[in-house]
Amino acid sequence: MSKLISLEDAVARIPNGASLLIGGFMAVGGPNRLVDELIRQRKSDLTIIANDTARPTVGLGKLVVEKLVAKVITSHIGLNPDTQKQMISGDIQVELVPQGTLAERIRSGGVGLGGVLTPTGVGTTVEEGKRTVEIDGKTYLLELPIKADFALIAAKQADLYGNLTYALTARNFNPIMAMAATTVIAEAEDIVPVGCIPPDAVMTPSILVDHLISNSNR
Amino acid sequence: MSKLISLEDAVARIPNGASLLIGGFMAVGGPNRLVDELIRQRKSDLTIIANDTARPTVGLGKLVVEKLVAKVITSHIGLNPDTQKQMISGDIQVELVPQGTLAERIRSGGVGLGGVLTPTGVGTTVEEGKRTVEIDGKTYLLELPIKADFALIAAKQADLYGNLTYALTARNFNPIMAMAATTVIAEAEDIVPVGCIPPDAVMTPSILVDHLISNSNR
Amino acid sequence: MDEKTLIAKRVALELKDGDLCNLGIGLPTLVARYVPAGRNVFFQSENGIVGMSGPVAGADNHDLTDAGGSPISALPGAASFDSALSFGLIRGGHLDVTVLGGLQVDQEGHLANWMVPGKMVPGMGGAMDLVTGARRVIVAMQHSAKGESKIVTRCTLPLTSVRRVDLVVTDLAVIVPTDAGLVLKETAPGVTVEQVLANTGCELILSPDLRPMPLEG
Amino acid sequence: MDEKTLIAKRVALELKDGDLCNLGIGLPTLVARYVPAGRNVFFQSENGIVGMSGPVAGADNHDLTDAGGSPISALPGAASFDSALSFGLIRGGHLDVTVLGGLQVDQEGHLANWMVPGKMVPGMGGAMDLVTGARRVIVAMQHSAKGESKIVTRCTLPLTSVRRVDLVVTDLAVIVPTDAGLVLKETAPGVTVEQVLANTGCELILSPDLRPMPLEG
Repeated sequence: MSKLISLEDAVARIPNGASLLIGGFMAVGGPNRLVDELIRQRKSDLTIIANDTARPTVGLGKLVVEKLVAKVITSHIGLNPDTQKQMISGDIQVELVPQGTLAERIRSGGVGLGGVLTPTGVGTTVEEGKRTVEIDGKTYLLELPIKADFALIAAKQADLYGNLTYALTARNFNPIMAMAATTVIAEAEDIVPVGCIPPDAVMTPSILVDHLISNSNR
Repeated sequence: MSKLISLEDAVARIPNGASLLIGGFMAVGGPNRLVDELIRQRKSDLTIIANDTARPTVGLGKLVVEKLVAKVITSHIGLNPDTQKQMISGDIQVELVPQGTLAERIRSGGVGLGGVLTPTGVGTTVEEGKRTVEIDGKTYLLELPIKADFALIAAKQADLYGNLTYALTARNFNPIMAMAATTVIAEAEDIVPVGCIPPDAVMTPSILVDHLISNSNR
Repeated sequence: MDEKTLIAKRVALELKDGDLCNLGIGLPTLVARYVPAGRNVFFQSENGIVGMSGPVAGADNHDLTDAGGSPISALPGAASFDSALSFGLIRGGHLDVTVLGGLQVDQEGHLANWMVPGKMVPGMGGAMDLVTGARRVIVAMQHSAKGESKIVTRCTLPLTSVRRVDLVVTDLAVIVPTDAGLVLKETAPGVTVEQVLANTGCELILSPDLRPMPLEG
Repeated sequence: MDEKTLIAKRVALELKDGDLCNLGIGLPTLVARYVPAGRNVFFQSENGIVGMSGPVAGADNHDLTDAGGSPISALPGAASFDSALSFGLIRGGHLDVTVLGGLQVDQEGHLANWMVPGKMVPGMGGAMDLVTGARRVIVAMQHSAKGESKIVTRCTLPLTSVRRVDLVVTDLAVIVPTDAGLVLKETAPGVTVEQVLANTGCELILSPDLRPMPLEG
């Protein structure tokens, strides 16, 4: 029943062309070991769904610099000039999504909703190509769920079942992403025995996590 | 800046005819002191939104027995024969909502969505009178937000700002209800000084709570 | 062995190692007692916990109950959460199996289990989300009630979902709903095919590999 | 006092005791330094915390940063949460005030602050949700950039929201968008009404109670 797996084996399961939900906010709470291993194994043509593309030398920003990314769905690319450059040259397709909408779309995917109605983006360029729904005279955008092949999650602590906790602002997108992927791979700063995380402290229940990166030889 | 208020004063702010979100699941995690005070002050003609109507002698089930409730929006009334009796006699209007849909409707109200699309209830009596939306050939019900005048919340622990924690299955609807009301009143088993609840343990941030019931003379 | 135990034992064989499973109140609750040795099954209670276990005498806790409000306990590695996440697990396809009681199951595999108009209107609770969202839906019920079969051509009671259930386990038989109709897969100990057919309110297709119901894994 | 400090000080006067406030990156961040004494204002960082405060030297923590990834600290009573809840607070009307930078504000009170087509496409981040959901939206920006007024008849840059902002504070003036148009309420120290008008790209309505900009609460 152990979900422990080596970093190398975990990433080997990810094919080229896969879609990846990647936790973190400016790489804070981002799965940096998994990202580095993606680069080492030269996984390419990836679709990345993440809050932002970090900075060129940090976290998933490096995937962009290494030209491993074909498409990004994100709310912010302002601090990674490489993303902007590759977008303008046509090497990366970028879908910009308001941050709160991105969170709700990922959550929708994870909790089995067909979509949500949000007031955010009505009357702006974000509305283009989307259905609108009017309720009591107010207009909302119909925003559709996002799911991915894999979610790469960074936790503060994990138990051997895969229960996860996150610390402070490193939580961000990790818990909702852990619900929205076919396969969930988590890395954790600490791994503790089952029972060491109290039920009320668990932020991602173990049954959502498929693989937990071993901390051996770290 | 203290949010402490006496039980009596808190309930005195609730007018007859008010709509109340009431936390708890079969009264576990229910605001039992607030409910008892509603009865003592004979607040009537209430609209109650809650997971269930508990049992006749327990928690908010007593509000029904005392004939203080005009309408209930809930997922389950099976263990309170009084609710069923008053529904059949026409004394209480009952809107039955699937439990997961109830959770999402309340959450929508709290997080400012215009509604959500759910597959739950499609093709059943729950569909009656609702808009449906088709996405990629699959049909969803458009379920609308629920908000209320007041939310009555039961916490395990509160700090003096109003940060709240809940224990085990007593959490249930409390956190989402605390987002979906104009005025949020919380009671807590323990009240602790500010700083005693670590940021990661907070389940309802203080800024959502308007009044915290004093534990003096309890 | 009484009929409920029989049903619970048979259903328990369906649970696999690592499964997340939700048991409805009543008969389905019994299933937890008969999980085959060596299989680590996680039970969810929809009021907000994964890793629930039966109550421990002397350790009742007013913050820890099942969906009926009765005391339970929790195993090491349990996790608690709010109702939005609990039903997110259910609706989002993260729940491997749900076991629910039934009032009627029909030839299309539709389940009715939440109301009898004019008589009993408890409300659907979590049943509609469970049947809509679980990867696998198992109905655990008596084959007949008050002399009438609960397996019928078309449900006369309001449906719980238009999703076809995956397995029906009764005191007489195990039945699998398919595109072609209801397939009789197993007969209970001491029960003949003729007895099953006589007690069923619609046509049953006999499985080519029809067998006696196993009760041990 | 430089222009940014002036703007930040004036905006800070708008914050009330108990407010929940979100400050955009850049100039708006400065506002936190000038909250009038005696007012307990809670600052949210949309990456997941309420109760943020400025960094403490020697106590940087890689799990605690602002939305730009820079170290911050937290006050007693802070609460952390995920992005869904963070934007639930914003979109759900629980945020009392947001202070954002601007590229353009027009006569209808519309804000454009997230892209310059073909030149700068950082993405909207949380700005669209903030302007749509906050109870009060304050724009804090220079009155002009590169010799051109940022206050215009109609935004030529893509809008952040069609919601009208509530207050615009610049180095020259305080302006309130209304149904009738933009109302000039205050002029900065040493700045004349004529100077404001000359530096504004659209008509301004002079408030009957036009006054000098206060900088202390």
